[in-house]
Amino acid sequence: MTKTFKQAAAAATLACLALPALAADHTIGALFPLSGPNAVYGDVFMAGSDLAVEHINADGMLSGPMSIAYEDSQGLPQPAVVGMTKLVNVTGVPYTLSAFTGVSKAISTLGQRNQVVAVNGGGVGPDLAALGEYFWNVIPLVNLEVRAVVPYLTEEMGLQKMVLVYIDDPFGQAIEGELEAAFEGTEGELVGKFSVPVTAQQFSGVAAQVRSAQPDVVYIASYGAQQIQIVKQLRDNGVDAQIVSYSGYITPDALALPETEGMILTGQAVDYESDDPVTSRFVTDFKAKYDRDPTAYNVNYYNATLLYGLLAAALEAEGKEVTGENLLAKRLEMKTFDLVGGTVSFQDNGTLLSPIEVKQAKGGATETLTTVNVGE
Amino acid sequence: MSRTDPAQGEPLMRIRNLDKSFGGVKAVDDVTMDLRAGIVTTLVGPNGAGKTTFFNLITGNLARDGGEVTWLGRDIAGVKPHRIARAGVMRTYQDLRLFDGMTVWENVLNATEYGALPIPEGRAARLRKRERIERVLERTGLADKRDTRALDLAYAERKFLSLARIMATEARLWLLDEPASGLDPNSYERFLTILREDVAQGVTVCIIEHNLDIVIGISDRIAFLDRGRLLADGDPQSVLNDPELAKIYFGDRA
Amino acid sequence: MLAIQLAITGLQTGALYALTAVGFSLIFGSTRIFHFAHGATFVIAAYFFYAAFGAGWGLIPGILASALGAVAFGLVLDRLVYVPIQRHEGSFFTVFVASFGVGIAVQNVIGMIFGRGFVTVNTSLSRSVELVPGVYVSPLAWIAIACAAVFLAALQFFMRRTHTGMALRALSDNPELVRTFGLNPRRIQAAAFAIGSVIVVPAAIITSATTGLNPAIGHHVMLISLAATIVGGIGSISGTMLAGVLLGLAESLALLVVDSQWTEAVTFGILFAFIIIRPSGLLGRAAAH
Amino acid sequence: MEAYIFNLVNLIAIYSILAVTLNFIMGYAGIYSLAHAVFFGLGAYSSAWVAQHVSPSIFVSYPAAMVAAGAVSLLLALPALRVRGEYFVAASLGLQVLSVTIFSEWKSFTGGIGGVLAIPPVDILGLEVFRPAQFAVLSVIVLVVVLLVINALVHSSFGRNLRAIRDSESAAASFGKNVPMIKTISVVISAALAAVAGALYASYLSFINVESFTLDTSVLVMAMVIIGGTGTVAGPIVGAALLLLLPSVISYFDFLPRTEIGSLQQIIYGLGMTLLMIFRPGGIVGRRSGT
Repeated sequence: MTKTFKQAAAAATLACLALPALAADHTIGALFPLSGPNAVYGDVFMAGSDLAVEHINADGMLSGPMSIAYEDSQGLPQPAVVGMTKLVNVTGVPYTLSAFTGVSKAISTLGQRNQVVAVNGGGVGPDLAALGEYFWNVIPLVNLEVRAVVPYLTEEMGLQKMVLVYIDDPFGQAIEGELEAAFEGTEGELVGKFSVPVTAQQFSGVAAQVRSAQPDVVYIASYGAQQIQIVKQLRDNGVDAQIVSYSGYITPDALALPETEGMILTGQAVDYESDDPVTSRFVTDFKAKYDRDPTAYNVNYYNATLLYGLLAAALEAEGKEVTGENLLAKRLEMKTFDLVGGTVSFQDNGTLLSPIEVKQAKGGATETLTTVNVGE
Repeated sequence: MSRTDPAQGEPLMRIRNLDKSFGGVKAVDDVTMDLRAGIVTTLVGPNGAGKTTFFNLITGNLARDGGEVTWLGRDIAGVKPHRIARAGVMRTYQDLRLFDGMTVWENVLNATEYGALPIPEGRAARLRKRERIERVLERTGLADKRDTRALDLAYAERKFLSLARIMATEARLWLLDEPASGLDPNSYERFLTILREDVAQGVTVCIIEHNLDIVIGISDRIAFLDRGRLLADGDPQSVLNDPELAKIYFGDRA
Repeated sequence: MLAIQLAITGLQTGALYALTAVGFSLIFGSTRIFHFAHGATFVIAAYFFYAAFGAGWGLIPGILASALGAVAFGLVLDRLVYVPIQRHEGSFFTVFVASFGVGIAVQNVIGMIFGRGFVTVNTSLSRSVELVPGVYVSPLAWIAIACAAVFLAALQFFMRRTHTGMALRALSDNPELVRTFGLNPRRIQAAAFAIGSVIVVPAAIITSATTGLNPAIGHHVMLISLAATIVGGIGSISGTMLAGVLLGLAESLALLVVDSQWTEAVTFGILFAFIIIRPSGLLGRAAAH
Repeated sequence: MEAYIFNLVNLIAIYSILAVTLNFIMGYAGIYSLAHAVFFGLGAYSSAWVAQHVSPSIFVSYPAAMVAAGAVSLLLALPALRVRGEYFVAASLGLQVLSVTIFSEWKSFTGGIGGVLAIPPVDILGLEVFRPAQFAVLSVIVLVVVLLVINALVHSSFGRNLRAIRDSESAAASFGKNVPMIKTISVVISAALAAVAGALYASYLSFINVESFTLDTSVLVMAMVIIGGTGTVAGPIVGAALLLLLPSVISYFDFLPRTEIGSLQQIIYGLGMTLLMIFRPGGIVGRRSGT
């Protein structure tokens, strides 16, 4: 290697490494699944957060332009920790958006240790409420969904015997625990529980087991591509019981599946008809930008991003530095926020409460059957 | 070096009724013979006579079907090859099996290293070993090639390296599988010299060889194998002059 | 009833495993090339069918596209990767690493083109019908089992009754012998790749309609093929078939005892045990050393 | 910025230890293992468990990790003694897949896919090391120690015995070498030192889960060894640095869509492996093939 080449190479390396320093004035991080079997969620989440950034910048809410540094978590803890390390150490963000239960749990230690706020708008595992003061949730956790749907199934629909098919990860395990608890003291019972590994895609054997348990209703707790395969293969292999799932099932891919027809689903209730300015602006602009109706995930990540805008603007107004520590202090001080869906307040554990809708899939969309207030 | 007992001519290794078949074909069939101290025994016989199998059996590389082999009075049935080697029986291979990725020096040095884990040895012991290897390399004409990888040696050099490895050890019985095949006249003169010197030092040799000059030049005793059976075992003249054996041996050439 | 259902499910899975594994077994047994990219062949065959069928070409053109893709990939790999490596060095590990590299590249290229998620070919054939009360079998299961039987019988016939087949069997033992028959070993090797690649097509297509595809599926396919080849005995085509079916059955029937996350462990536990206890496999002739 | 470089230094040091220890059995003993991530994982889980339940001291948790991995490595030694070549690769694959299942299911020890959270930082005589810069000093020192150990072994009679076995097992036995014993010891040493990498990894990231210890990791480490150069001293480190720098370099090409970076990196390293095997099977550092 010649000397010039070495120098050139060194210079090039330095130039590469120096790039992050040129980032925009207000950069927050995001750990979304951008590739892998859960990539479809990444698109949904980004639709919400990108729109919020557009609005914040258009309004000149902050002293400088805002942007989001996206890292690909693949929806898995390990790549997420690597991405979080980069966001914390290199990009130097004070605030990150997180998604998925396993991801959120994995990065929470780093967030807490480095005083970086992590906000979840997608993962619904109940233990997300207990990840420390730097971990916030702008989504009602799945315990609310389970508590809303079980009485509806047993009482309104008369479906007593349930079988659970769940992914073998923190989220799936959490659902298992919640269902066990929800059935206690009711007429219904959980007659079978079958866990499936994260990477599985072959469910004919599980379907046979489900069938032989003769359930009235089957609860599917998984994500992305896998849950679609489970539903399809259950139906393919002769399971004709009612199928139920949670908010994570409500994605365009899953709703497009013919086998989804008639499924019972739950999710947070968002009043899109509300005439408060934040909600109506969001709904109008979202439809204009993406040419479809927003979903709860779009709302949550819009809200999570907007929350940063509100907090940072308030800090700048006081001349304070925008750090994770100050953002946390400000949130505790402000308490209520005008977000999409109305004025909301955080519980002490950093989690939002919201009413839950029980819906049914019909013709590629969902129809609300009832709305339940599960609040404490 | 004590290579005194047993005395010259006493059996070091006794082989009794040794048997081995491969899928019904008898490769070694009821062979009984002794390998006697200080004596060069040559195994001759046509290809496929079972000579190499015989070596594999007495070094523990193959399990025998029947018979008995004792080394220094001890039965070596089921003893692992490396144990038999450490007890003083070492061999070369017809296809050499050098440690190709290692240098000449490392090949020879490593032949003397038995222990699994490195044992620290004293400076004096190290020096003695070094001298010993130097001497072996000089005698085999490999001194200039000490840092050459075995893979990069010429054919004759590879054959001598195979021999050098065994020379550096303190083995009492050398089993040499066609050590001189393909050597030019100069080389096998060198080979014969080495062998004579070491035999004079008390080494016992059993050798598989086709080259009659070498067989005559060095053997104290000749064992004739054919289709696994030991047809003759005696002094070179009587075996070589037996017309029946000559017919078997040279049959294909006649 | 559950056991019967699981056995039938296992049979279907096993038939697909056998079809996939036999291609690898044929290539490895005859050429001794550790063709780890066999999984990539499967992925290519499956996605070619998915793309062609999805574009409305219909079933037969879809199958042809799939077969063409698989064979072309096998031949190109043989010509551009394996032959050059064999020319300077034959170490199995060099070949294995090269092949592995190709597998990784193919997986990601397919992912960039078709996306990394699951895709499924929709057909009513995957919908099960109740055979006897409590036992459901989908038409595709019958198709899978029939395909396996027909293809494997045809392969056996080919290996035993045709010149090329016999040459393939001879190739692993003695390439010189093949030459003395007046055949070109390189040609025979190419034939092995063509046949070994095309035989994954039925399994790839059926999989695309049952469990669905993703670009990473090749990995699993390859591991199963390797397991079936070794459990069956390297060099034995019928051993591989048998092992493929048995592994499918074992995986499925294991659900009677353990949760589904242990099924993969069952397969590889069997593989591990075979290597330790009986490396020559069920019907293998060659010893491992 | 500095933190970023230190972060890379840490990752390179940790993966270098893995590559160097794999090279020890691959390059010198001819044991082509695709189960190296198992020992990486065992080291990580054991040290994490010890750090959480016994003591986070480096003098307690790291040796514990080494002992655990060394003991389990006997499972890998078993096929290594019985079979060679393709069979051994298949056996190690089997072990790798089995281990991943166990890592996923033995939740009380590994936390399953959810992993082990909040692993305390490593403690060296009362000093808690977790900031990237401090940790870089530790990880580089550990790497150097591992290198010295391996280097001393390779140049001792043990190393020659390993190479002798690689070149001809039967000839090695004919010269008195206890082949099974030597192979077993080499596997145990390799696994125990790989466990040190696992222990570093666990205390550095403070989070571990099964995804870090899958077949993909084993393949990545193997690729590092091969691309760098099997059987060379510098090769594995060069390979580790190269493969870890690759994603960071690619991620600075802004014109590439974010979602394709991972794929592109994989394609580059996949094709890199293939091309290297065709044109330079000895690796970047290795010498050209002898024949």
